[in-house]
Amino acid sequence: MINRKLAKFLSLQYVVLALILILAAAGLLLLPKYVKHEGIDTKELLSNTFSNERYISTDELANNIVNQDPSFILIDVRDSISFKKNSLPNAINIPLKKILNEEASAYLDQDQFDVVLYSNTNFYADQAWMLCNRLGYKNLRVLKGGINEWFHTIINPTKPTENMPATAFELYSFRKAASMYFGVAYLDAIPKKVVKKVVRKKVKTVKKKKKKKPEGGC
Amino acid sequence: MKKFDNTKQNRHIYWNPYFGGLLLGLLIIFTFYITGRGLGASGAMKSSVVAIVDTVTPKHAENNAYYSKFINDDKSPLNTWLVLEALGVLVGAFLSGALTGRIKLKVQHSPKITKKRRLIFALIGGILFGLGAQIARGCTSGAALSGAAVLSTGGFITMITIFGGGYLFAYFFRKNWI
Amino acid sequence: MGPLIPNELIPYEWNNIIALLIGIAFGYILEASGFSSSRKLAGVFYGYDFVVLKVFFTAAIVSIIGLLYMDYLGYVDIGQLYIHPTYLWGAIIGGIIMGAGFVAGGFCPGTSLCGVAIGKIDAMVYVVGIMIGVFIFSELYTFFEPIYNGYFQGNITLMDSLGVSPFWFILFFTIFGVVAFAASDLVRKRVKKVFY
Amino acid sequence: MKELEKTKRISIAAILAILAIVIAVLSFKKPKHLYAINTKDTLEKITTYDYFISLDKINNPDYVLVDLRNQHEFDKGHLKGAIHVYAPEILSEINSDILKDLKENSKKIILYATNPNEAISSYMLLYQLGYDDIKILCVENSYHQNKLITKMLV
Repeated sequence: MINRKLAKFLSLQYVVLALILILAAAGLLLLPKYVKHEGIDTKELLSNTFSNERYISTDELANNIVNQDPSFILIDVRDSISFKKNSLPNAINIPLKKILNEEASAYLDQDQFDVVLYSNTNFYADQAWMLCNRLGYKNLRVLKGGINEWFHTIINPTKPTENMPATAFELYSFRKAASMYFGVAYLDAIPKKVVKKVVRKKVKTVKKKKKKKPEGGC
Repeated sequence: MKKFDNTKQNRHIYWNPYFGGLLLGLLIIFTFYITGRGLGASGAMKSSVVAIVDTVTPKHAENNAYYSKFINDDKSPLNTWLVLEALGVLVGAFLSGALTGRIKLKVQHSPKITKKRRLIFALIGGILFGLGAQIARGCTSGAALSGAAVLSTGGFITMITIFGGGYLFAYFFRKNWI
Repeated sequence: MGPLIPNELIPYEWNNIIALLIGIAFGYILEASGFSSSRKLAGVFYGYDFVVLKVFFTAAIVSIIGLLYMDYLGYVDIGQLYIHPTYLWGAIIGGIIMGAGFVAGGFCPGTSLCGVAIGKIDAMVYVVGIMIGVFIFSELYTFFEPIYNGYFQGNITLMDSLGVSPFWFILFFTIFGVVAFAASDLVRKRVKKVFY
Repeated sequence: MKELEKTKRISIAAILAILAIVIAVLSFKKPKHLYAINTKDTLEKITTYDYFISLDKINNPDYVLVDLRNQHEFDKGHLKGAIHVYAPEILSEINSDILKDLKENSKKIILYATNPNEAISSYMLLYQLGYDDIKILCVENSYHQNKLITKMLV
């Protein structure tokens, strides 16, 4: 007698277990469909966009170049013609159209170097920055004002008038020294021994190991 | 249910298979979640064979197309994920066997056949399985189970053909089991 | 977050330790479910003990459902996981040979390791057999190479080859599994009892 | 088959599993703002499609001017009929509702800030969120004795 009752109870339990399993599988069907989006969350992108360490000022960049700081790469997002005309020393040219290509990602998607994007103003550089940031590339920065700003401030800095504060004078002298470093000759400068312009050796970018694809198999 | 007479021999009580299956399923999910790959077993045997051949005749291992795939000078062939996992399987099985008192050096065979015949068929089965596992690039736990977990077509084909093949040849080996 | 180690959320050095831990859990579950006894394993082919079918099917169903839920909720990205590659004839011919090996020897590599761990000499012989099989394959590799590398269709999933949505597939697969479990109990009642 | 009779553990495990699934699904909030277009298409579109609009073409009933500057600048002076959406809070509740119903009754959104360089990042964000009918006013805003002067850029 007990065996039959036990067997009936057991089969009831197994029916319940089977139902739980089918319910879990069917539950998948009831979930509302939504397209999984590519890239980091929009809120995060927004906060990155308006965070202050997104831009790098021309003075800061000039300071880095003068001190031969090797930890960053300059990437010009303009097309190759304007890149050949004039660009920053040791810059790499990745036109905006090719920013998402495979070989471009070797330079952008790595965390050994800081990446400084620039274009004439920071218009196209911002576009490149937004796309790369959405894909989760790390430590990208945009040169504030781009090449135009670079010329206005570093290559021929505006002479501060007398009533400007002392800091403007210090800034001006720094900028003048920087421009001399970049080969701008000044008439009134006493011709002291011209510092041999040390051209920074080409930055050998260590390609980041490909994101580790899970090797598997048995 | 007739009471078994040889309770001592049959005292080991196993888990409910559905409980074992559920835990195995969760383990596969956990493995994929952490390492991005599934389980495996025959890969460990492959690595050990490669290691043996590499130590015994390194020259031969170098120019054989198959061995050279798994030999790289900085790491010994035994230093792969699967070999460690296989060691874990040995430890885990020993643990479970010890807890339920199943550790005993013996040959398990059907009363109708001799121990020698059982060992011979185990060897033949092993050779066949080793060969098949290399051709299909995976065994039941590597290709079939882990492949099925991510709905890979190859995984399902392997699972179907393993059990299909088994049922196909079951008639020929029935003397060993029933 | 997706697979943690490939996404560098867990440093790569942990890979080996995790392999060991997973192996221990895998071995424990297999052995506790009775997969270390070859006669219990062979039962699936002769109908007296369907433990292999039950554990195997439940594990497959639970893992598919689990991964699909986690993929939906964003915890794991199935696209980054290792999908077993599909070599059509390699899988078919290899599968049939493995099936024969399974029914002849009563073990598969994972379960044979469990058998070795608890002292089964036939399991040890089986593992030696597997090694010999691998050795034969490697020596005759040039002969097996066309099947081994041929008919490669990429790491495709059932969605690509059958064009069915994964949710519908897993529902049918689950129902098929439950029916198989019920059928296996009926078959076991009718088949001659085997004590082991 | 004595192991089939031991169902205590499997029942508990099954109930725990189904509970875990139910809790995970209920606690899951679909992310509110989803990208509507992936990065490759965005790049293709922005390098070909012209997103500028000049000052004289904006007197059209279904063009809506959106000022991205902060509240203070907006109060000091803004273009006629412009609504104020501060750029860093573009995804906030109110702003996304405003933009959503602008999009519903198919209004063309024209963004402007002190200069196009400021507006480009908001433009990129909104464009990728699916607001494809959107343009940037290429204009330079400056103040002379706090009266707004908008200078047309070429």
